[in-house]
This record gives sequence, structure tokens and C-alpha cells, in this order.
Amino acid sequence: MEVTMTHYLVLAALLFLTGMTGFIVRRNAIVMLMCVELMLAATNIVFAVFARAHADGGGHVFILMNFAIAAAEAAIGLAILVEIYRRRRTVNVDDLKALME
Amino acid sequence: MSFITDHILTWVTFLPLLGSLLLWTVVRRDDHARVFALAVALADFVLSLHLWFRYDGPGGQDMFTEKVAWLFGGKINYHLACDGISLVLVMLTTFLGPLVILSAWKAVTERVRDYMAMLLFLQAAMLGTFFARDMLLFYVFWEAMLIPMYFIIGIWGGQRRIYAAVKFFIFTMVGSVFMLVAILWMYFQAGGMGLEQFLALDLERQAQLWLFGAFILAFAIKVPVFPLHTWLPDAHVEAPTAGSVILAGVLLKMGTYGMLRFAMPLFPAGVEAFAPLMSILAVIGIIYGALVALVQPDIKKLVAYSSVSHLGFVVLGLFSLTPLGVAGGIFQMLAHGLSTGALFLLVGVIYERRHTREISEFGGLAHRMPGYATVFMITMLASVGLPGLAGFVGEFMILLGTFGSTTLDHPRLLTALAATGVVLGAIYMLWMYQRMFFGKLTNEKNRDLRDLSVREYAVLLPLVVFMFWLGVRPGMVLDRVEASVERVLAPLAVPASPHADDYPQHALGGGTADAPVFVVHEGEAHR
Amino acid sequence: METHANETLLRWIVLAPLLGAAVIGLLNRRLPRRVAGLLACATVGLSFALSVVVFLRMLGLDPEHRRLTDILASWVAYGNLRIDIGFAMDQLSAVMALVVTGVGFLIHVYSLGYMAHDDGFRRFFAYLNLFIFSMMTLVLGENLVMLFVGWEGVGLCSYLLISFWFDGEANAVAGKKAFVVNRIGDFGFLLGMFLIGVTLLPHLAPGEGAFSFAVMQHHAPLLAPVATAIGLLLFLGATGKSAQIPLYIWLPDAMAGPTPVSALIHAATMVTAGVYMIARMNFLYVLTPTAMAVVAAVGAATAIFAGTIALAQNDIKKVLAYSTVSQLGYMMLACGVGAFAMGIFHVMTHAFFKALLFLASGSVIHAMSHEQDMRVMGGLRRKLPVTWWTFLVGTLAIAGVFPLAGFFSKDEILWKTWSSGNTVLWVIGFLAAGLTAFYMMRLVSLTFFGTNRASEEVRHHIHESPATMTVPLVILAVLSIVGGWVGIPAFMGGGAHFEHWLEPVFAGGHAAGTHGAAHAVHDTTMEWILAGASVAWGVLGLLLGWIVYTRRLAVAEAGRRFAGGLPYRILENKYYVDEAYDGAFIRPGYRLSRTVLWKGIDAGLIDGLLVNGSALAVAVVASVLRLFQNGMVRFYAWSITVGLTVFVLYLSFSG
Amino acid sequence: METFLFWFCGAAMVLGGLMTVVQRSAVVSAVWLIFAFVAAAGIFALLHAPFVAILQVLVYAGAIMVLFLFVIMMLQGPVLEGERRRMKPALWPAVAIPPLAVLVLVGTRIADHGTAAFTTPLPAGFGSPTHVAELLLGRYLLAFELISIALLVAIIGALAIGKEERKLPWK
Repeated sequence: MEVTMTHYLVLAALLFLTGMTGFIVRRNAIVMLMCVELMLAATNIVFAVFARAHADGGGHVFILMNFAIAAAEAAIGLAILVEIYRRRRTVNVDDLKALME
Repeated sequence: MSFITDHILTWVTFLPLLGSLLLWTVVRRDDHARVFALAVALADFVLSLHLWFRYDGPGGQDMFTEKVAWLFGGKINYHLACDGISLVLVMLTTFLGPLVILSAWKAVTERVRDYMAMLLFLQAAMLGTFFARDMLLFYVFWEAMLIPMYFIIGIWGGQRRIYAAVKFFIFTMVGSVFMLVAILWMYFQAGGMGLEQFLALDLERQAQLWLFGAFILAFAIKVPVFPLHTWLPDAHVEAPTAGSVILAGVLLKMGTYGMLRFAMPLFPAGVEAFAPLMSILAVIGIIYGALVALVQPDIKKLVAYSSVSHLGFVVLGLFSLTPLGVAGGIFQMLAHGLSTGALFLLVGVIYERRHTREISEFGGLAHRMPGYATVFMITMLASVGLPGLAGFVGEFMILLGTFGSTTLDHPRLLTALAATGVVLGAIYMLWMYQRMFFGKLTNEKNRDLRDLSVREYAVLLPLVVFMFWLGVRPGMVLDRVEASVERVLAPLAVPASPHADDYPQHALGGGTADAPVFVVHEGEAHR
Repeated sequence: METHANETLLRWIVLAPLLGAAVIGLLNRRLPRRVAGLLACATVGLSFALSVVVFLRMLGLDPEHRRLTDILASWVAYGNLRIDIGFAMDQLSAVMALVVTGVGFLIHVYSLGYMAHDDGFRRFFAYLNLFIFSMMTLVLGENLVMLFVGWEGVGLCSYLLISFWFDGEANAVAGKKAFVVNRIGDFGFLLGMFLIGVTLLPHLAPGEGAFSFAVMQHHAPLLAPVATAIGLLLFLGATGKSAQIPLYIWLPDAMAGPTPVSALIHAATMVTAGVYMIARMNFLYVLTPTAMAVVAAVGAATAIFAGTIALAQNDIKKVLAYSTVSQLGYMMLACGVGAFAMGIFHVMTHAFFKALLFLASGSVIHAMSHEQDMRVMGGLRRKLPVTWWTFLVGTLAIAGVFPLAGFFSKDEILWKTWSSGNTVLWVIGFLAAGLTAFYMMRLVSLTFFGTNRASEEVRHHIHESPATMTVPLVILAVLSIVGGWVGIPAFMGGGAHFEHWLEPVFAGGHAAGTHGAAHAVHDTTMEWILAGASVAWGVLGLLLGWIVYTRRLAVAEAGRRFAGGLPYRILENKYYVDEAYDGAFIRPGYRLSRTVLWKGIDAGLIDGLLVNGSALAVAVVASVLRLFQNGMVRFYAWSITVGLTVFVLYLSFSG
Repeated sequence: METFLFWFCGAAMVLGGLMTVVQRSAVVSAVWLIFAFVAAAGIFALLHAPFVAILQVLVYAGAIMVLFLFVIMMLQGPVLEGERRRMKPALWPAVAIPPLAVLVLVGTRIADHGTAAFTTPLPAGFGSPTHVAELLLGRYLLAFELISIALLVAIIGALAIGKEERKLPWK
């Protein structure tokens, strides 16, 4: 069977859903961040697919942007986690209910 | 200087904002913050003087216009402009600005930097509201005012400050939301957010009624019109002095300004349908506010309710739909800004010394604080509309305008009822004054009160001077406002001749019966 | 409406006292007491001198052109509404100006002595000067609004001066009462002005000020259809300022102020402002017989009503106060029957003798160590000779004894009432005249005759007042004697100069106003008879008063106990009018405001039910929604997922 | 060949993703994620995006994941431990249904409409570093600069948050 655009997109969707589900299921904040990275990677694939489909390099540029965003997000997210861990001795989000109220 | 004068409105509006940003970022010490804020406010006042002296729109049109495409390729613009009506209110704002900052010199000791920054931020938002000629821009400024006021009440307020702040926020927010919906609806009709585009719309009557309702709700809450006024006493009582002064002095005028600038010219059919209701509510507000003020044990609450009463006059003047009534309303806005602003400052003075505002705690203060008593007396008299002071001219014009209104159902009855507010105003003010200042000094705690300090005189005397000045020379405001009022009222097309028919023709020598009541004589408007 | 002569001195007549007030008020303690006092007197003296100068200039003009104007600036100019800051003097305001500044000057001088030891000396003179300024604005105002400015200004000064000794609760309350009651009158005044404005504004030529007296007079025909309404509304204002029924209640209480204030403001000048205003608006009142009838009736009723109350008062100043109310009733009566000139004549003579009486009573009070109750006075005749003689002159003048000032004015008022056909009003006026004589003599008897009933210590301090106080008394006494001679009526062979002087002002009034007089026979015999009757009646009252209260005190006591003392108690308590107002308006109003409006509607209905009710509704909804706000990040993520899924499904099935 | 590579890389990615989610230990999860990212690089290569593919390995699988591992190591104990309890079985459907619904939807769509192939021919050098660099420093220069600012802010932010006891130079 020939590999078409649809194949790539379905692959991206699968990855995204996996990441999404992981984000909900996992309690470990670090793993949750990793799931976010997974979702970002899935969207990157979609960008690449459409860059290929339209023969437009703009999609690639956008992927690069996404990399930067992902890096920034990881940096900040992890910094926050470290700080939280220092104060609360846990990174289990179920124990972190400060958002409540 | 031309780089300032060419963009004078932007400078006037954003100078305080710039100041507040600098306060947050650069200035570190409290005493520096005070001086810096005062300097910024004074500079803003000086800049606005440029407007005052250069404004000479003979047709009352906008001047100093600045228009830059903002969003959606020019459908929404950064559009500031200034006509006579905006001008006088802007002057009031920039004039009160430095005084308010000076009044908070010692009263605020916590987070001074933030406080000053909030005041400047608030000033920028208010000025923007008066200048905006693009509905989205207007709405942005309008909502931006809420934020600093919310914090001023919520952080530096009294005992129940959170309740008051939330109440204030929710009340005003509820009205604004409806207005936003109306603005958006009209945006899609007009294809742009410009006020002039909105004015050019020819809306159906039914649509006008709904839209007018949405607009007027937002403005009526802000004014506040009876029965939407209950947030006001709470907000005033809990707000710190400077907050009260700004709230009473300028913020309340946003409501009446909005009615005059937007709600009334945009929806003539709505005005026609709602004017009777609004005028009746205004009259109820006048009497009701005065009666409730009468029984208040707390000075600040008394002054707050007196605001309800005074702004009832303004609303009545606006909805008389006569140029005289409307101009009187504008004048009353200024007069009220001065006198009530000063009253709140005076309450702040005594509160700083005694930390109470219960009238029963005082008595015989005139012995210890003759200067304070004198300034209080003058302010009170301005507030009750004594001729020669600012309050009289506005009330006189409003009542005369309402009396001759052709659009209201029972203009004379309404005027008569409103005029009872003048009597009641004297009663509650004088009674309060008598209980506070006259009699023997019985309360031991008042034994060692100091009279006004130099700084407090510096805050109050400019206000007193302007109370006299406006009272004796109202022309300086009226001349600048007159043509703009005609312009704003033009879409309403009020039938001009009221009671000419009541009079026997022979008495007039015939022929002159259908002369309009309030006409601007040729040439006179161009003074 | 012709061009009027310009006279820039007018502004200085008005502004000189203001200048004095400003300097004294601003410098206050930095100004030595003597300088402050002299400055105050000097500025008022200057006003008086200038008034005389202008008056003399006026005499040189031909009667038709005796109207001088001085426009300072435009005050309000909006559309075709024009109000100028300007002054005008015609014959009527000339009389008033001379009386106000003249009497005012004398009272200023008197106050130098009376207030010499008061802490608030400077403040007092600042207020007093401010009052003269306001009063002159009222009198010389070129238009009705300027008059109103002065009107409010004198009200303010009255308030400030009544509560001058603000230590006392009563003084402060009285001051507030005066201001508020006057404000009720102003309510009518304002509406009257609005009615004039709305009626005239459509018909004015450019540059005409709607409220200018000249313009109003010129356009009087336009006002004819609404003249009754305007007249009654303005009269409501006048009842407030001139203490007529039903708004007279503030004046007796106003006696709480220093005595010179009572003399100047609450007897000689301010309270006559209502009469002046009605005389000034005579061109309007002659258009409306209804309003005129009301004015006359209220005036007559007030005259007799206040006279009866005065019978039973024990406070020396209260008696004089009710006597003032009664005399003001006479003036209103005169205006009401169209005899405006006589009303003004009485204003003038009354200013002389009533100022005299008050100042003399002030001298008595001064001597009695600030005791005002006549029951503890008596026998002061010998100890205060100047006061005694001048007081006697004043009493005779007010009782209408020939040939003192009061006779001419009062007699003329009664005659005009009679000749206009208002017999009932004449009877009332005539009775009131006798009452006046009786209670004034009662006052004199209790104060100056008999034996002194004061305590030993007070008696020890009794002394005649200093020259600054007695000289004004003497001058006023002379004026009380000769003041009426400018208006000796024609039937006595006089020239009726006063009436002729004012004739141009009231020309319209005489043409149309004295509707009754037009067909009444001008019978000099009748005039003689009536004049004789009223003098006899007055003398009878005086004698009765003297006999009852000096020789036959038992008769007085019997009178007091007549019918169980009930009539006396009613009079002593002023017919319980204050209590009635209190019960009918003030208390219910307060209670309504407090319980119904504030606690009920504001806190209960609007805040409780609507505002907090909707807040409660929001809270209920929110408590449901809060189940979703559980602070669990993963739950939020799940919610987003569900939302997103639903959105995607919706998109794919809808498209 | 392309077909084979797609299925190979795709399977590897899905496997990597699933294992990331399923593994109890954060370290193991991270390793599986690196695996998935490397596979993703293969997918990028297949999509004619060689430059992106290289960066995916360098930046993502390299730098970012090293950062993750570093933090995990730094925090040690609790992170390395597995999660204490599993989700309640009752909640499984709630979690599973939305993604499954989407998958079903996608499936039905494909069944109805078939698949779409790439049709546009690609120019020579598409996706090469030269090509991407031209775009990045030309048409998208502004975005490039903005993202650099975003990164700068992130660096400062991370520093500010991570610095112990608020010993920041400006405090």
C-alpha cells in the first residue's frame, strides 16, 4: 500500500492522542511535561506534512519555532518543578492543590 | 515642542500611564514616588492647559484629532479627539490629579509606590475615555478604569473594602457587558468602530430601543441613577480619600458623559422613548438621595448620597434635551467635581486625625479648627448651590432648561419636584455642619485637633478658588461647551418651539410665536 | 427701555463692603481689632457716601431718566439666555440703598461698642460687611437673578450671624432654621424665575437679558397669561425672606444672634427684601388681581397674627421680633392693595424706628449683663436715660403717634387699604395697629417703669452704654421723628414727596393696579377721620399698656388667667405652629427617610433583595461549578480534552 | 523503500509514545520518549525535511531530553519511584472515550473519503538547511527575532524561578 498524506496525519493524530491521554493519566509532573513534548512533536509532524503538501518551507520554519517554544516550555516548566519540589518535596500533581480556590 | 503639540492628546493621555510604569519599574523609595507622581500629574495638567487655551472649534467640532489605523486595516482606529465637552471634563480630571496625589501624601503609608502608580494609571484611563472617538478604544479605556479603582478600594480601603470593591466591580461590569454586546452588534452593521460610522447608521426604531437600553444601563450604573446607586455609598465609604475624590470627581461623570456623547446622539428613537423614564428616575434620585443623605450617621456616606442627588440634576438636565439643560448638566458635572471632591478631601482630613467619620463623634470643631471650618463652609455652600459659587449656575441652567423642555411630559412638575432637592440639600448639609462644627467642644478626643496644615491648604485652596471662579465667571466653560452641545444634540432634532402656542397672538404683536426658545444667535456662537 | 445713564460709582457702592469683608476675613488675626472695626465702618460709610452722591446726581436728572446702570460683565451667556453682572439704580433702589447703607453704617458704629469685648470681633465685622455687600447686590441688582444672588447672600449672612455664637446649640439650630426656611421660599422664587424665563426667552431680541427688570417690564404683556402663577411663586419667596405666614417661624428664633444683627438684618433691612422684590416687580403684580389679593390677605393676616403672639412674649427681643413680623405684614398689605410706594415708605420708616428699638433693647441687654427676660427688668428709666428716651421715641413712632415717622407710613397704608375698598383688611390692619401700641407699651412698662427685679449683682452693673452705642441711638431717634416728614400726604397740606419720587417706578402700578381706588371717591374728610381714629386708637393702646403694666399689674395677671390661662398659653407658645410643623413635616420626614428609604428601600429592597439576591443566585450556580474547580490539573486537562473532542465531532458532523 | 521506512518509523514512534505513557518510572519514560523522538526524526526525513530531522535529533532528543533526565536525576527519590496508585477503573472509560471517539471518527472519514496523496512536486533542495535558512533570515526574520526574545525571557524566567532564596541581583 502506498504511503499517502493521510497515513502521516493519522500517525500524528495517534501520537497526539497518546500524549494527551498520558497527560491526563499520569500524576508525575515531569512525565506530564514529557507528554506535552510528545503532543508538540505530533503537531510538528502535521506541519511537516503540510509543508510537503504545499511545497512551502514556511512549515519547516514553524517547526523550528515550535522547537524554541518547546525548549522554553521545558526550561520554565522544569524550573517551576524544581522550585515546587524544594518547597513541597513532591512533584505529584495530586498533592499540589494550590490552584484550588 | 511641536513633537508634543502635534500629538498633544496622546501625550496628555499617556503621560500618566508612562509615569505609572516608571513608578513600578524605576522608582524605588516611597518619598521619591510621591514627588515623582506629583510631578507627572502637574506636567499632565500643564499639557492639558495647552488644550484649554488652544481649543477654538467655532462649530464645536473635534480638534487635535489623532487617527491611526489600529486593527483590521483601519476598521478600528486609534482615534483621539477633543471637543468642548471633552475639554472641560479633561481639565477637571487633570486639575484634580495633582491635588489627589497631594492629598494622599501622608494618608497612605503602605505600598505608596503602587498607590501612586494606580492613581496615575487611573488618570490615563479616564483621559482616554474622554478623548476616544473609536468605540473599541473607548471601551478599552472604559474598562481599564475599573482595574486601578478596584485595587485602590480593595487594597487601601477600609474595613469592608473587599465587599465594596467587588460590589463596585460587579455593578459596573454588568452594565459594561451589555454595552459591549451592543457595540459589537453595531460594529457589524457599520463595518467599523468609528463613532462617526456609528452616527451615520440609520437604525430601525426597535433596534435603537434595545441598543439604547444596553448603553444606558452601563452609563446609568456608573452615574449612578436610582435605583442602581447602591454600590456608590459602599464604594465611597470604603475607598481611601483619593479614591473617593476621583470616584466622585470624575468617574461618576463618565456615566453622564457617555450618555451625552454616545447613548443620546446614537439613538434618537431610544432617547424619545426613554427620556420620560430617565427624567423621572433622575427626579426620584434627586429627592431620594437628599432624603437618605439626611439620616446618615457617617459623613462620607452623607456626601456619597448627596452625589446621587446632584447627579440626578445632571441626568435631568441631559434628558431635558434642551441646550440649556444639557449645558447646565455639563456645568454641574464640573461644579460637582469640585465641590464634592473637596468635601471628600475634607472628610479625609478629619478622618486622618480622628480615624472616625461618625458625625456624632464631633461637635464644636469650629473652636479648634477655624480654617477647616471655613473651607468646609465654603465647600458646603458651593454644594448646596449658593449663587456666586459654582453649584448655582449649573442647577439654575438645568432647572430652567427642564422647565422649558418640549419633550418631557410634565416639565414643570418635574422641575418643581427637582427644585425641592435644592431645599433638601440645604437641610442635610447645614444640619451636618451644625452637628460637626457648632456647639460646644464636648468630645475630649477632639480637644487636641490641629487645624489644616500648609499641605492641606495647598490641596483645598485651588478647589475653593475655582468654586468661586466658576460661580462668577461661568462663561469660560459655557463658551467652550456651547457649540459642542449643539453639535451633539443635532441628531436628536428636538422641536424647538415649546410654549409659544400658549400665548395669545395679539399679545405678541403676531408673527413671533414660532421663534425657537433657545436659539444661538448668529455670531454669538463664534465668540 | 431707553438708554440709561451709565454710572460707574454704583459698583463701588456694592463692592466697597465686599472689599472690607475680604480684607478682614483674610487677614483676620493679623489685623488689629481697632483697624478691623474702623475698616468695616469706613467701607460701609463709603457706600453710604457714594449712595448719597449718586442720589444727588439723580435729583439733578429729569424724573423720567432717573435710572442709572452699571454693567460689569456678562455672567451667563448661553444661547439667548443672558444674565449680566450689573447694577442699576432708580428711585426705588435709591431709597433702599440710602436706608440700607445709612442704617447699616449706624449699626456698624454701634457694634464697635456692643461687640468690643467679643472674641469673634473681626469675624463679626467681616460677616456684617459681607451682609451689606449682599444687601446692596439685592437692592441694586440690574436683573432678577442678581437680586436672587443678593437674596441668597443675605440669607447666608443671616445664617452666619444668627449662629455667630455657635457655642450655643440654640443659636446654631436657629441659624439653620433660618436658612432652611428661606430656602423653602427660594424654591418658589426659583420656579417663578423659571416661569418668567421660559415665557420670555422665545421672544427676546439679541442682547436682551430675560431677567433684566427693564426687559421684563418692557415685555410685561407677554407675562400677562402667567402673571398669577409667577406672582404667587415669587410671593412664596417673599414670605420666606420677609417672614410672612406660613414661613415666618424662623424670624423670632433668629433673635439668637447678636443684637446689632437683629437690628440690621432681622428688622431694618434683610427682612424687607421681600417687600422690595414685590415692589420691584410691581409691573407684574398689577397684571394679576388674584396674586395681589393673596399678598394683601397674607400681609393683613400676618400683621394681626404676629401681633397677638407678641402680647404674650417675655423675651424683649422676641416681642420686637413678632412686632417686626407684624409690621412686615403691613408692608405686604400695602403692596397687595397696590400702594407699593406706601409699602416702601413703611420699609423706610420701619427701618428707622425698628433699628432704634432693637439697638436700644441691645443697650438694655448690654446693661442687664445679657439678660433678655423682661420679667426681671424694670425701672431702668433713670439708670439708662438716653436709652429710655430713644426707646420711647421708637415706641411712639411704631404706635403711629402724630407726627412721628410711623404715623405717616402706617396711616397711609391703612388709608390706601380703605380707599381700595378692602374694608375687611382695613379692619384687621386697624386692630393690629392697636395691638402694636399695646404690646410695645407693655414692653416699655416692664422694662423701664416699676422697680428693678434683677438680682443684686446684675443691678450693680447696670450702666449707660458708651457713646459709640448711644450716638447711633440718638441719630435713629431723630430719624424716627422726622423720617416721615418726606411723605406728608396731600390732605394735610404736605407734598407727598415720597410718593411722587417713586411715581415713575410705579407708574404702571398706578395706572392699572389701584383698581379699587380708581372709582373710590377721593374724600379728604374720610381721610381726616381715619387718620384721627388711628392716632386715637394708637394712643389708647399705649395708655392701656402703660396703665395695665405699671399701675394695675393685677389686671395683667387676671388677663393671664382668663379662661384658665388657655388663650395666654396658646399665645405664649405661638399657637404651637413650630410644634405643628415639627409633627407634620420634620419628624415624619426624618422617619420616612431613615426607616423606609434608607433601611427599607436602599438596604433592604435594592441591596438585600436585588443585589445580594442575585449574588446569592450566582453563589448557588457557582457552588455547582466549583465542583469542577477542584484544583486538580489532570481534571482540567481532561475537561479540555472532552471539550476539544466535542468540538471536533461537532465540526465534522456539521460540515 | 519509503513504505517500509514509514511503517518502521511510525511503529517505533507509536511504541515510544505508548511506552512513555505507560512506564511507571520517569527515567524509563524519558528514555522511551527519546526513542520516539529519534523515530520522529525519521518521519521528518521521509517528509523531505532533512534539516528539521537533524534538529529534531540534536535539539529535541538531545538537548531537551537531557534536560529532562538531568532534572529527574537531580530530584532523585520520589521521581524515580513509580506512581503510588493507579487510576480508579471506574474512570478509565472517561479517559478513553474521547480519544477513541476521535479515532473512530478519523476511521470513518477515511472509509468514506479514502486517502489523499501528495501531489505537489517539490523544488530541488526543499527542506535543506540552505532553503530553511533563507526563509528564516528572510521572510520570517521578524518571527525569528521574536522567538529569540521569547527564549531570552524563558532563560531569565527559569533563572529567576530556580535561583535559591531569591538572591537575585536586582532584589
